[in-house]
Amino acid sequence: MTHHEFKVKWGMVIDLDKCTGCGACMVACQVENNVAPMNDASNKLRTLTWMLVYELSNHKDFPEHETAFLPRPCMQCGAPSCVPVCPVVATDKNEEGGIVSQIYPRCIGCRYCMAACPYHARYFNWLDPVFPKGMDKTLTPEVSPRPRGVVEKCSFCHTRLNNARQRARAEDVDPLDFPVEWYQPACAEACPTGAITFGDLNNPKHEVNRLIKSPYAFRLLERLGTDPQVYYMSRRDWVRYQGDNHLAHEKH
Amino acid sequence: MDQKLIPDGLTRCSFGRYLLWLAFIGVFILWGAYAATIIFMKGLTVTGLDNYFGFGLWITFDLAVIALGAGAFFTGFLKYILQIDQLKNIVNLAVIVGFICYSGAMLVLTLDIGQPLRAWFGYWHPNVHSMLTEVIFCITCYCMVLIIEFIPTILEQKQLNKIPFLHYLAHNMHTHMALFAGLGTFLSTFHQGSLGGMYGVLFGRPYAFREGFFIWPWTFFLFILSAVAAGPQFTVLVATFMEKLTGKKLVDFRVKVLMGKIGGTMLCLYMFFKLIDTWYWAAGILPQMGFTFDQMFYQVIYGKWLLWTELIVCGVLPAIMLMIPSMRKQPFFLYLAGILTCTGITINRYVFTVQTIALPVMPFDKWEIYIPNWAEWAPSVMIVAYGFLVLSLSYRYLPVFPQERKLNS
Amino acid sequence: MGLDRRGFIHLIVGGAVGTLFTPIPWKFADDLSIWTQNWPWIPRLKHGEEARTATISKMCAAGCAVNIRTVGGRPVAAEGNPNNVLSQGGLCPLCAAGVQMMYSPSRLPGPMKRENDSFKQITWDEAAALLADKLNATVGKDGKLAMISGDESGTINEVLSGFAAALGATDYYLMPGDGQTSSRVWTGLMGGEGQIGFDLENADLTLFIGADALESWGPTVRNQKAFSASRPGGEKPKASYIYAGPVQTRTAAVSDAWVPVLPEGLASFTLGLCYFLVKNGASVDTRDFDSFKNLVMSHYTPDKVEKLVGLKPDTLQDLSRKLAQAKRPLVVVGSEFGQGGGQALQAAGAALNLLMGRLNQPGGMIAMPEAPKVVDAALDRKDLLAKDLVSYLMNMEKGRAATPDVLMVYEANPVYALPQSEAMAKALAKIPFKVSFSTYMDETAALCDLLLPTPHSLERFDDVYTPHGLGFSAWALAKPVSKPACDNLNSADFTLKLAKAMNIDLGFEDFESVLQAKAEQLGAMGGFFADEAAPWDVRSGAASAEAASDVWDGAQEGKAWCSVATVDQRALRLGAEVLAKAAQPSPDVSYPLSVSPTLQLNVGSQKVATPPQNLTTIRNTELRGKASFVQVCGQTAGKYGLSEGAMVKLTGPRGECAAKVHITERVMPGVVEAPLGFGHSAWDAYTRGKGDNTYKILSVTTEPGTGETVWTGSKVKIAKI
Amino acid sequence: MKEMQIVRQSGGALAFLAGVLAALVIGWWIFPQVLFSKQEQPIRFSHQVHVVGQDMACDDCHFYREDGSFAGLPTNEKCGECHEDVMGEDPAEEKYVTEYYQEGKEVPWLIYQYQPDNVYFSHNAHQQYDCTECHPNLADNDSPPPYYRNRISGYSKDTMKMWRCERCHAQNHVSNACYVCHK
Repeated sequence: MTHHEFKVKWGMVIDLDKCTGCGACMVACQVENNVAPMNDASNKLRTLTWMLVYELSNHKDFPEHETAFLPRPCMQCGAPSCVPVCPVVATDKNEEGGIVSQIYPRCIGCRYCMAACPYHARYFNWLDPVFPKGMDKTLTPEVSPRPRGVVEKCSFCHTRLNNARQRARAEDVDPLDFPVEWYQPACAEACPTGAITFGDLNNPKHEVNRLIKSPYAFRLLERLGTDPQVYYMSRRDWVRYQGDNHLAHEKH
Repeated sequence: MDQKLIPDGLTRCSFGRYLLWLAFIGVFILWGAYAATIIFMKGLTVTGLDNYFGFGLWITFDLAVIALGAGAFFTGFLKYILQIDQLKNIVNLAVIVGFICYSGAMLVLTLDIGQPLRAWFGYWHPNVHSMLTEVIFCITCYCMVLIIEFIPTILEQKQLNKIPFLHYLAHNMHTHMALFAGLGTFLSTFHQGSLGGMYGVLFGRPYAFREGFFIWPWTFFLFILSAVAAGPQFTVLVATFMEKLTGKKLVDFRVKVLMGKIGGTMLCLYMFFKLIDTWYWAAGILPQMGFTFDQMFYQVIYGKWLLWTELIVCGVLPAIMLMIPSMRKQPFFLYLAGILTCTGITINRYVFTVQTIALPVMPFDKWEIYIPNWAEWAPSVMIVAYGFLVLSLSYRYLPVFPQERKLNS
Repeated sequence: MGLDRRGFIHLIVGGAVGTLFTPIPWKFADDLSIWTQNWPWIPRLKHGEEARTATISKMCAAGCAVNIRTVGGRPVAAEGNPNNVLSQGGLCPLCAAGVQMMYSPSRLPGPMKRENDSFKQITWDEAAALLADKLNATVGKDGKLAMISGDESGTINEVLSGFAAALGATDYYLMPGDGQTSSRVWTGLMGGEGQIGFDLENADLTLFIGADALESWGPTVRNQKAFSASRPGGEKPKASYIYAGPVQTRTAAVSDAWVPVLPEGLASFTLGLCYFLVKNGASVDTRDFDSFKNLVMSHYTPDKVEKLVGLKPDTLQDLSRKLAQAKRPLVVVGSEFGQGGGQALQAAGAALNLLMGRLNQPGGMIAMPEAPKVVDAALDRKDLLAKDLVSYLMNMEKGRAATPDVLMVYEANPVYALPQSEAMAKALAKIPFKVSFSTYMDETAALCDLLLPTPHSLERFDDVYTPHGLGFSAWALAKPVSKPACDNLNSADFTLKLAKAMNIDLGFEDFESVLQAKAEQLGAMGGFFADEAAPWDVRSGAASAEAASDVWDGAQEGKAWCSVATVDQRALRLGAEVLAKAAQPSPDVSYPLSVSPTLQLNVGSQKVATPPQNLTTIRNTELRGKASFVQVCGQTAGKYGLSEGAMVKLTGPRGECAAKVHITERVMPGVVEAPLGFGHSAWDAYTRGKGDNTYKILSVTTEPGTGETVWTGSKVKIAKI
Repeated sequence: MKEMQIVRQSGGALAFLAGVLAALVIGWWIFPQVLFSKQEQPIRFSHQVHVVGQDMACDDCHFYREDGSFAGLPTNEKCGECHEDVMGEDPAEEKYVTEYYQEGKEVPWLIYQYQPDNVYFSHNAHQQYDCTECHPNLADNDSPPPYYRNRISGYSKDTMKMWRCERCHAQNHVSNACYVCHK
């Protein structure tokens, strides 16, 4: 398990008490990242969703039942389980900002990274991308279309980061410390309830830096040691409790 | 028809019958080739693999045959390095079985990756931290070693051996075989270990994750031990199967017993560590990750029975059979122990591949079930058929079994 | 020295060895692997200058204010427009795929007319001539021409209804929605004035009764933004939310509490809350307050409410206490799926707000001025909202009303999205000549004789005026972001041209000038642009804003014009006599279960089917393969012997549909949650034939006292198939 | 007998060598020619006429946009500023105006340095370098050089391969992280 530390750590804080599970983030993500639509997307074992909203239940009967929604992008782990296993360095965590890269032309499609990732954040292209006639005109210039046979995942809309750096250069601003509005992933931008806050976890000027210190903040599967850069927040004990696995005697 | 090609002093079935047999094998090969073509054209969407089960039947199959093919390096090691001379009577077969297993596995691997045309990236852009890189390099190198080990047997074919150059080449290769056996042992040990390591390093997967020694998780060593336990026994089983099929005695039973003894010893060693490992996993690693032992199992398909079968029925039991000389010397127990051991190893490779990724790690996730479809079965069957083909050809035209003439006269 | 066999072999071997020392194998391997990144059948990216154009996306009913990102002039993605107060930078899941829907496979290529069972493409001139011909035959004969509009908030209704009026037709209907019910109750039953809205932003306790406000009810994204602003991350919430309804909807999931109430009991529940207030001395200065007081004190006591809706008196009292303790409580009532709720519920909700003294207060229920009108011939907004399409069609179906000769349908899908939809479709099918202005081949277009596709919402001029539920008056402009991808013509422009050709003067040459006139009128009303100050802050006095001088210019930049003006009431009633008859649910033993339809925007709206990009957002407990799911709780499942995934048939008095069962404790016992938006028969391969249409099992009843058509709380029975 | 053998052996060696030689010739001389297809630009665009003749500056057409992105080749919008109608005698100009500009079609220029979609390249991050360090200098060119397209990979012959990017980044101590240049 190799830990990677960077001066800048792009991260998210997702407030689960605000997420209504509407799905706008998933749609915005697909549009931004040129994910081709699928004719039948009801077989969730074959769909491709960089951002996926899980539905959580407190497993109590009516009327004590409660529901929560949990959007799951790539966790951009500080100690990613996927990176060391890739045989061809098609994925790496080697850039300032800590975003785990995934390079499609390098990927040979062995899917070892998918086996390694406990968050199911990685997806395999079972099919070539096919857009309905004319819809390929709406491809954004941000992400190259992926052929079948390679793995892909959420990149925190990395090209937006590159564009922000470019803008910083053009405007003579430090490319490591530009205004946070310059770089927001599509999901965070679209979220109608503002459940997703995005920024540099290490930068005190950014909201996320404050939010991750909240007693209600937690991360998924922390005890595995993956050290994710995505945080969640909930005031509901049961929601936080479901963020990790616990033994019976560890119950709060 | 092909009498000129058959080694002197050996009798083989009629050419017509042989062709019929080959045609029978050919059907399976064609079926697999058809599936492979479809897979190359349309991609892996035609398989039963999915987002949860990136690894499935093929990886299980690869791991199993590679473990079973371990007879090649281990017998070679015993024969050429430790100089156990008796094993010369089975080492040829061990090499051929190894060759089949490894080349077959590599064939399946090219199907299994999403971008076969990029397969060579594994060599050109290797990630030194990845166990899979280690596997890729070692498997390829060892496959080459196996080819080198196989070549002398081929060159000893009656007609080829008449060519002086080839004759001397074969002879010279034989004399240097110890070198290759050593090299093979080193490579094979490493990648058997790396295959285990591939799972042990998955720290996000409680079913597979193991701590370990230096850079290697315990599974690294367990896979080596289990392979050397199963490999020799599988070679014995193959030899016996060929005997049943051909109605001839090919290998002296005493050699088989010796192989059984070796396999049994290794199995004991393996089971000793495996049981400790399982206990430590259940009592140490799992709680640390927030899991209980019970949570590792689900319904029948991923039930505990798999674990108990692997450990007790296919582990402890055959180990006992093989370690008691009187039992080992009875063909029934020797072969039964062999079958059980091989089954156990296969179960082990299966659960490490499939159960590992079927297990939900996020508390709100759920178990998923994997069923391989025809497109995965066909190439796997093709590899088995390919093994039969290579064995059939070798048996008919090459001097594989030094004892055959003597045993059948 | 000849080349013998051996020599030849040497040559080949030499060649093979030599080849290894040439670039051939290596370059080949390399280029082949590069080829795999550029497979010719993979689409290529197109680059160009990036720009953003502000407009309104009208995929959802309320409309999202968006910035459309263009690359080299091509629209590629929709983003929220933070400068527009309507959705404040947020985006609903439907509008998020808005740009992609420009290239939906179901999009109509151009004007078409029916020839037997298929459509033939014709020119716009031919289409206009054909339609003019049919319309001329109806001139002056009321009842011969009917129009249905699926746009509740657009000025286009003025053009279309003005045109209809000029032809002598009065049958102009909107697709049903809570806005209409609310208007009928407020301006009719209760004798109020203006349009009712809710100042969510200033409320500190909001009780949603029925209204799935954070998912699909009202101006959803604005509701979500108000919710979001009251819940600053990591800090103490500034406002609390309670949801009362039969299903733990997405709104309920994020609310502080969910109070389960049967759909047919929502009005009784609301009156049950009124009971506590009245008991504690609350009153409203209306003539019929005393009879209202008598009504709630005698018929809506906690134990009676318990009998009616199955809610514990304690829960009700606790809730009323919370309302009483809040500084700025607000009650928002509505149907769970935004339509078909009765007048009783709306009246009870208004009464509750009035009892709490929340009318025209910051964080309260706001009576806003009526929308101004620019096309003189058009229907007044109040009159427009008063007309009931469902009862019109039911009368037509039963032969109680004449069938018109011509029907024109604008951006609506009445064949699919009306209760007891099969019967409604039959009624519509009886009309001899039907015209659709839809952009897409929806179920209604498929039934029509003439298709006159209007451009996609991002390709045309359009507008939104104060969608129902908004707490302030607002107007925003939609303008074309790109040329239409197909041969389409704005229905308003087409109508104005057609009117001119038929010598009808509606006062305008094109739609853009209608909108410009609208902007001028609004400018005269005062009001301001919300980028100056948020309207809710202006209402609460926390900020002030200067009146907008040039509304048209600002609107073109994507800003919303706003006003916080309120209307004083003169002769308000509580409608006690009517409520006394209306609010009681009547149990029906042959159909034991209540349907609670859910409208989730990711699945689609009343007028738009699921965009291809949205399919991944649908859970596999909502749709799997060809089957959609209904949701019941374990108790209901146990009672009817249903297991997870079992295929069932839901039968209502006027229709049936099939679905699989998903067992979830999100649904109260005795209720079946059924999704809307599935079971399309037209559209495209992404939606066609997926699941079943819940509208089929919604049955219309007439509310006692008010005569309102109601289809919330529709009853069904359930059986395994 | 022995002579025969020598002849045979040398014949063997000769044939072997001949094979090697043939392979080398094919591999190093013929193969590279076959591998690339030669294509001409759709319009014979003369930089000379524009730069020398009309005294235009490079960044009149190849300019940076406000957001720091580089416009690359000019589009009809830019070219049409002058070439709304045919201005000169040159048939190439006439072809452009009539076949492209007036038809509303963009010219499908062949880009010598074409990079695939998976590459993110920011010109403004490389502003300190002269354009000609990577691009051919066409400023004085009257007719554009032919374009060679790799028949297998589809790349231009002049497309810069990744190792060159990496080398330069390494030499200048700039990050070679994957996402710096890939998307």
